[in-house]
Amino acid sequence: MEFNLSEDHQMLADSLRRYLADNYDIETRNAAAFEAPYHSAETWSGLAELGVIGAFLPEDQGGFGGTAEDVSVIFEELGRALCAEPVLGALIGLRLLADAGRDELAAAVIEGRARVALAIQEPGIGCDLDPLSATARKDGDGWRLDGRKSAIYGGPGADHLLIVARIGAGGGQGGSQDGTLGLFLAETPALIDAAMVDGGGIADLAMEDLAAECLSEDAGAAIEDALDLGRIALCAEAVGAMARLIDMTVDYLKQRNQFGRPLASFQALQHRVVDMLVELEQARSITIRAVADYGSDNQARAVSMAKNLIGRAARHIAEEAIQLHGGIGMTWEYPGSHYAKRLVMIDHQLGDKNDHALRLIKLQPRKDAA
Amino acid sequence: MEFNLSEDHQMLADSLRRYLADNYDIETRNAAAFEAPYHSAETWSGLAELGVIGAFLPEDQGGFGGTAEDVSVIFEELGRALCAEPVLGALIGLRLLADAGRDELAAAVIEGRARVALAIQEPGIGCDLDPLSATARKDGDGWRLDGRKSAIYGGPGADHLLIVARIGAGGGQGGSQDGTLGLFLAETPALIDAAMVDGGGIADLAMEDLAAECLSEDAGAAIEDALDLGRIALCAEAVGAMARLIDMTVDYLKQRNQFGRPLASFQALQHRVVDMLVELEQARSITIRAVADYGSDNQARAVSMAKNLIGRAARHIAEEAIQLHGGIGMTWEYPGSHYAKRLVMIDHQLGDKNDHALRLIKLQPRKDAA
Amino acid sequence: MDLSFTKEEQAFRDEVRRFLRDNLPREIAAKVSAGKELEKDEILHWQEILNRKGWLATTWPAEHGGPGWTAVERHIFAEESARASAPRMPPFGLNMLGPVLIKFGSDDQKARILPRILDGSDWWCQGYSEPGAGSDLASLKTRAVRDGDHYVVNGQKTWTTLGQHANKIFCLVRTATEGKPQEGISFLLVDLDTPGVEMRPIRLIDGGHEVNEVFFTDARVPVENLVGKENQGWTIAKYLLTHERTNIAGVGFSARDLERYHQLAQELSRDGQPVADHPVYALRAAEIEADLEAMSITNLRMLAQARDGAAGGVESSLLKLKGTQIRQEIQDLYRSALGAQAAPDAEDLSENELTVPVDAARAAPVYFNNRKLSIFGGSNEIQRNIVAKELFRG
Amino acid sequence: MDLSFTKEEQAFRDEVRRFLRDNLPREIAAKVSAGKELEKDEILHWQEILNRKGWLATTWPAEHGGPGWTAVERHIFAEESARASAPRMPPFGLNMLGPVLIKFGSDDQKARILPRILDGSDWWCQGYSEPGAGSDLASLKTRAVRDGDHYVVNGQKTWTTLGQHANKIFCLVRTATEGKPQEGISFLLVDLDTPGVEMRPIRLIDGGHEVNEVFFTDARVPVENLVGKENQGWTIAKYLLTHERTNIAGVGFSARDLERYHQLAQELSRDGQPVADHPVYALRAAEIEADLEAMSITNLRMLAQARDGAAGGVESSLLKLKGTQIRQEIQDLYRSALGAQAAPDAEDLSENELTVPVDAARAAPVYFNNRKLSIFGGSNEIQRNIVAKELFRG
Repeated sequence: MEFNLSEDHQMLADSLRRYLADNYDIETRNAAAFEAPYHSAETWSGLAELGVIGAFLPEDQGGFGGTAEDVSVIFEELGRALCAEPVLGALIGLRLLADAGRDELAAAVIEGRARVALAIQEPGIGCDLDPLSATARKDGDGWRLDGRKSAIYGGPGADHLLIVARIGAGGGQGGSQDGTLGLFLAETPALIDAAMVDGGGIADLAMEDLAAECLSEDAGAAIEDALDLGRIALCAEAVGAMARLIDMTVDYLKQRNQFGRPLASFQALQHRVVDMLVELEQARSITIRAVADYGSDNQARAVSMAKNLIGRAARHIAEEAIQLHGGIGMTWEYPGSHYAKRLVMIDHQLGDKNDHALRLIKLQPRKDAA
Repeated sequence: MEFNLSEDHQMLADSLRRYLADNYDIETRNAAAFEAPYHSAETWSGLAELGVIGAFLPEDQGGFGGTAEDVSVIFEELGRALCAEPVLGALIGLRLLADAGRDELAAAVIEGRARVALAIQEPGIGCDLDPLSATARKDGDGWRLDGRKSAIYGGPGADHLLIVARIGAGGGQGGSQDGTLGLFLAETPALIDAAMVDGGGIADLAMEDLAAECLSEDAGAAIEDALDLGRIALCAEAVGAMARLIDMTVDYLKQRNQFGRPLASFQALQHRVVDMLVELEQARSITIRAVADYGSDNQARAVSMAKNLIGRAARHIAEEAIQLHGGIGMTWEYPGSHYAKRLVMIDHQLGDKNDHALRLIKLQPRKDAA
Repeated sequence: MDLSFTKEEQAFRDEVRRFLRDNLPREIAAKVSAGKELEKDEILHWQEILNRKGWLATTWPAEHGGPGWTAVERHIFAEESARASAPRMPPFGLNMLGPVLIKFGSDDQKARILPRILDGSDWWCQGYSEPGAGSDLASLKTRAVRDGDHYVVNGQKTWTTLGQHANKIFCLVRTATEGKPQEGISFLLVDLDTPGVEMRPIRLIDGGHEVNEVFFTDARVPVENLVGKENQGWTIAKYLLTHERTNIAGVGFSARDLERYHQLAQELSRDGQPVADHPVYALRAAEIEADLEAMSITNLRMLAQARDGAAGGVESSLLKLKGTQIRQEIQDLYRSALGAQAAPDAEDLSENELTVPVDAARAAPVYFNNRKLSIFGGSNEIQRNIVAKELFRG
Repeated sequence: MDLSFTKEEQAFRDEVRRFLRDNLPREIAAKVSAGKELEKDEILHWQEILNRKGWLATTWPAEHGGPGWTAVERHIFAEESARASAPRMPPFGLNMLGPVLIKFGSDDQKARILPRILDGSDWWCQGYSEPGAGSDLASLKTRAVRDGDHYVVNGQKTWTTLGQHANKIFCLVRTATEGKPQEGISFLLVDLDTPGVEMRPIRLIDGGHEVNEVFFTDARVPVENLVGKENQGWTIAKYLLTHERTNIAGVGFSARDLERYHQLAQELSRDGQPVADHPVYALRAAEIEADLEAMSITNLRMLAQARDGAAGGVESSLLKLKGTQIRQEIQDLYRSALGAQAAPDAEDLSENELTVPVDAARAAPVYFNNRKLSIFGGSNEIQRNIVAKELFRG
């Protein structure tokens, strides 16, 4: 039983933290996060050089890491610095690319020479993939795709798009779907780009006869796996952001006076901060559980527990932080407001707390682990 | 728009409050509430003499009231005094008795000469009556009943039992049931008596070939009506008990010192009491809505809203009151603990907050009332 | 006990509805419904329509150009306006300065200022809060020093809502430093084009510009712009705070928002079923609906108390506390219902690029913007303090 | 990062399980599982079994008869014991007085008292709290005045858990009234059969008798019953409070209770479907399960910190805060699941009159009894104060 980071992970965390502290203050962040292409090419190269992208793949796939712990160590630091770069999209895309044996393209992504994103979600999808309805059909040697994709994280400016579409399906959203989930690769077609409310790029894609290459005709399990790793990344990111936001709140309460005494001396406020701290510790713990169980029989259960708990905790901490800051917490200029926004909006990615509660209910209870 | 009590209702409330203050302190209450027959014959006569039972019926049925407001005025006072007498059972039973035209027996109940209770619930029933499975079949001139009844409020010591059983059903709990709900009357057979955890009498009944007289072969609507009125009674009772418990909590915090200053001066505790007060005002308001809508198209919706909101508010107030009192709130000797128990357990009667939330979801949204 | 409105009140409600149906410009209602900021012209347009009808200054007595409504009529008007997505009229001139002048102002001030509020010649904004003071008015630092027939004002105000549209500001300023901190405060009217007055925008969490900072550097303000007596400002501020405020619970807004939620929940699907049928959402919506129904009765109860002259500051604190919680809960529910579709910033997308109803596209920014409800205008912590003070008195 | 237990620790867990399976009397486990109070004999019976195995005084070093376990082993033992519904051993002699004597006691006290704790000759109870003092130890009033080679004790203690079974009590008493209030406190051992000592039962909210009041009237206590030095009691009390307390989060109990809930939810129906399939219950159970899973990791993290010598008082406050909340939530869920069937007092019914599983029949009293978790042993408000003090330090 060991909860301290290994020396290697500690070094990774330290160097990433240092890099972001030196090169990525909130003004840099906001300048990049809200204007097309919704990220900074410079920061992106910096992260790639640090080995952040490569850490998402194991050595036999050309990376230098690849465990869920590598992912969580990195994302906790990204969260602490409120990094809005398209790392989530790269993580999920890269894993699927590597699984499909596209080593050369994967290497380019790792080195920051190319960016990849995943088009999987469709409007109205939480975390259940059964209702996905975009379709793929053979066309000579290649394939043609039809349907609407949305929530393509890191889509704006991505060089390559991985697209999930159903092969051999009757089509039509709503019921249970036939066929398999195929994974396709395309040079990025014209996307509908937007900033996310909390910064960073997102895109939609309307596909009509879109030509694409098929990487796998039955990628359902690989996709679930990559998404679960993405969920772990989001949880770790939330933990980093929550920790930082609580620190900011404590600092603010200490330094700000009202009615002639520091806000920090008001017991009602103190107790609320303590409850935020309790939620943070719980969030950290459940993320540890999800990291530990990634790749095990308990993966889906642990990941959904984490995503559910963190969805609740992140909203609670974000709302309390704004409230305890008072007016200043409502301003764009104060960094805390952007942390709060990120923490609320993180629940909108890869299935929210309710989606994951329902997934939990459907899963079998865990066999006694001890 | 008028929220003050009418003069008549104010007099009724005052006289009942005075009677209970003079004759029903917490020792008297607890001595009666936890030992068979789980109520006090003397208090019961006193309440009947005051006209409390008669107020549940309109004049044309031999009473002197009969509106939902009569019921709520009385139950709020009963709640304030934590009255554990079997008034709820009498209310529901009496309404059904009167609906069935049993004026003579109804008169005896009003005058306190007889007590009646209703056997309707069965183990595993929330507030949906469809799964009721006790059955009735004709046997010569009379009827025979079979099945298990539970949660007969005020059952212990009741002289007459109204029993609900299904006529013409296939039987078997679980699916949707055929047939109608019949209402039957019997001299009270042997019951399985118990105190309720929070005081007062409750009983179960195992029926095997139980002979009974049929009052109505299709009483479904009348039963729902009587139950909704019972729910309003419980809501009003909760409002009275909450108001009293909050008063007790405020008094305690004012008078008790810790770390050299009154507990009432601790801001964290103050804010929690304010939140209790907010819940009380909300509970009072939703009860007013349910009272006003009793008998209208919106009855079921308003009653379920009230029962749901009050289930949540009552638990919150009860738990906070215990917590804010500290150790003393945990003792049997302190009256507040019994108020807290009643407030928590009230949600277990006539459908709890979850049952009523589901009922609300099934009901059509309300037409614009304005 | 009687929940119903009188026949006259019901007829009044019908009249208000008809008026709104016939006169509220559709484009304006659509923007309000989608949570978009209105242009100044749009607000003034609606103001003019209301003023022409005589329904603008709802709290003013008839002699000053108000409609002479009862508290109940004001409530009905506010509720219907919210439900119809009419713009909320900025309260600074109409509901704050107006009543203050009517009670504390000189005849000259009343004659000079009130008509210009009504006809839109002046747009007033509020200079109460200061950086580092928040809800603690007693600690305010902006100084006004008498110099001949002027005050010389130095200091800074903040959270000045819609100040960018205003040409005038009413301020609390410190005119004495001796004695209790509350006793040295005065209520002063300032032209925003006075030299030495500068307004700067504050961008809020959702990116919108609705509040501002105002800086005063040796700004010279004529003494006739003092309202009431010198050092009487605390009394005026308290009058404003405890003055019966229509619609403080925002029940009308919450009702409209919840209606919009129900509509959205029918239109949106999640994992192949309508969000409306999703048990988690259905349960939460049902409970919020019960809370709101209770709130609307609580609101009427307090309104009846106000009508009967029995309402105090505690009631409006309770209304604000729970009213803002419910409104924020609804907006959380609304945002949540959109799932992944809440993420894109609608400003970057055209209508035909949206995958959600136009009205819903700004759900997340609206949710963030409305975190202000429990902070501005006396935070919910301050409201709890006010209630606790009364509750634990003696 | 590594969540797994070592091979040795896993082997130890297996050994504990085997031991519990083979040695825990079934009737005793059944009573514990149903939330019933145990008789003194039953507790002593289990104590004897544990003592024979050498597993009784889990926190004592081997030289005094403890098993010499690591923090992790103690955790495993506590978790398995809770899961198996083994009685929770009263901590007063074993986990409180024992460690105090080992650290502060004289050799004579150790030799005389420790063995009698192990073999059950003495049952100790605790005299800390006083009426009107609650968690505020500095204000305690029970006086011990030196008179020759005795202290004369006067005052009153309360919330003395299981005092009815005890023959001895350890008390905090005031031995000096000058200086800071904390500085005049001493730690004193008292025979309960000393003339002038009287114990009276306190009945708790659920009707049960587990705590007591103790009255001291001119009770003469030999000076050799003083532990440590006179006026050193505050140091000892703090040692006890911050001393690593195994299982303060009660994760094992919560896990057992949640398992029982899931079983019950399968067996019970509500409106024609199993409670387990009822969306409201299923959702809440799932979220509580996530909370508990997180808590169990939080517990292990703090345990690893303790193992590595880095844990402080804040950690145990956090564990107690959230641990008790989760446990109380589970008991609320359990009680709620019974619907109307939670109402009858099971004491009045025989087993064949019950319509719910025997284990569930006392759900409501158990829920009420466990409101104590967030009050006794330092209320959750006190725990929040402790954490806040650390958090807002400097």
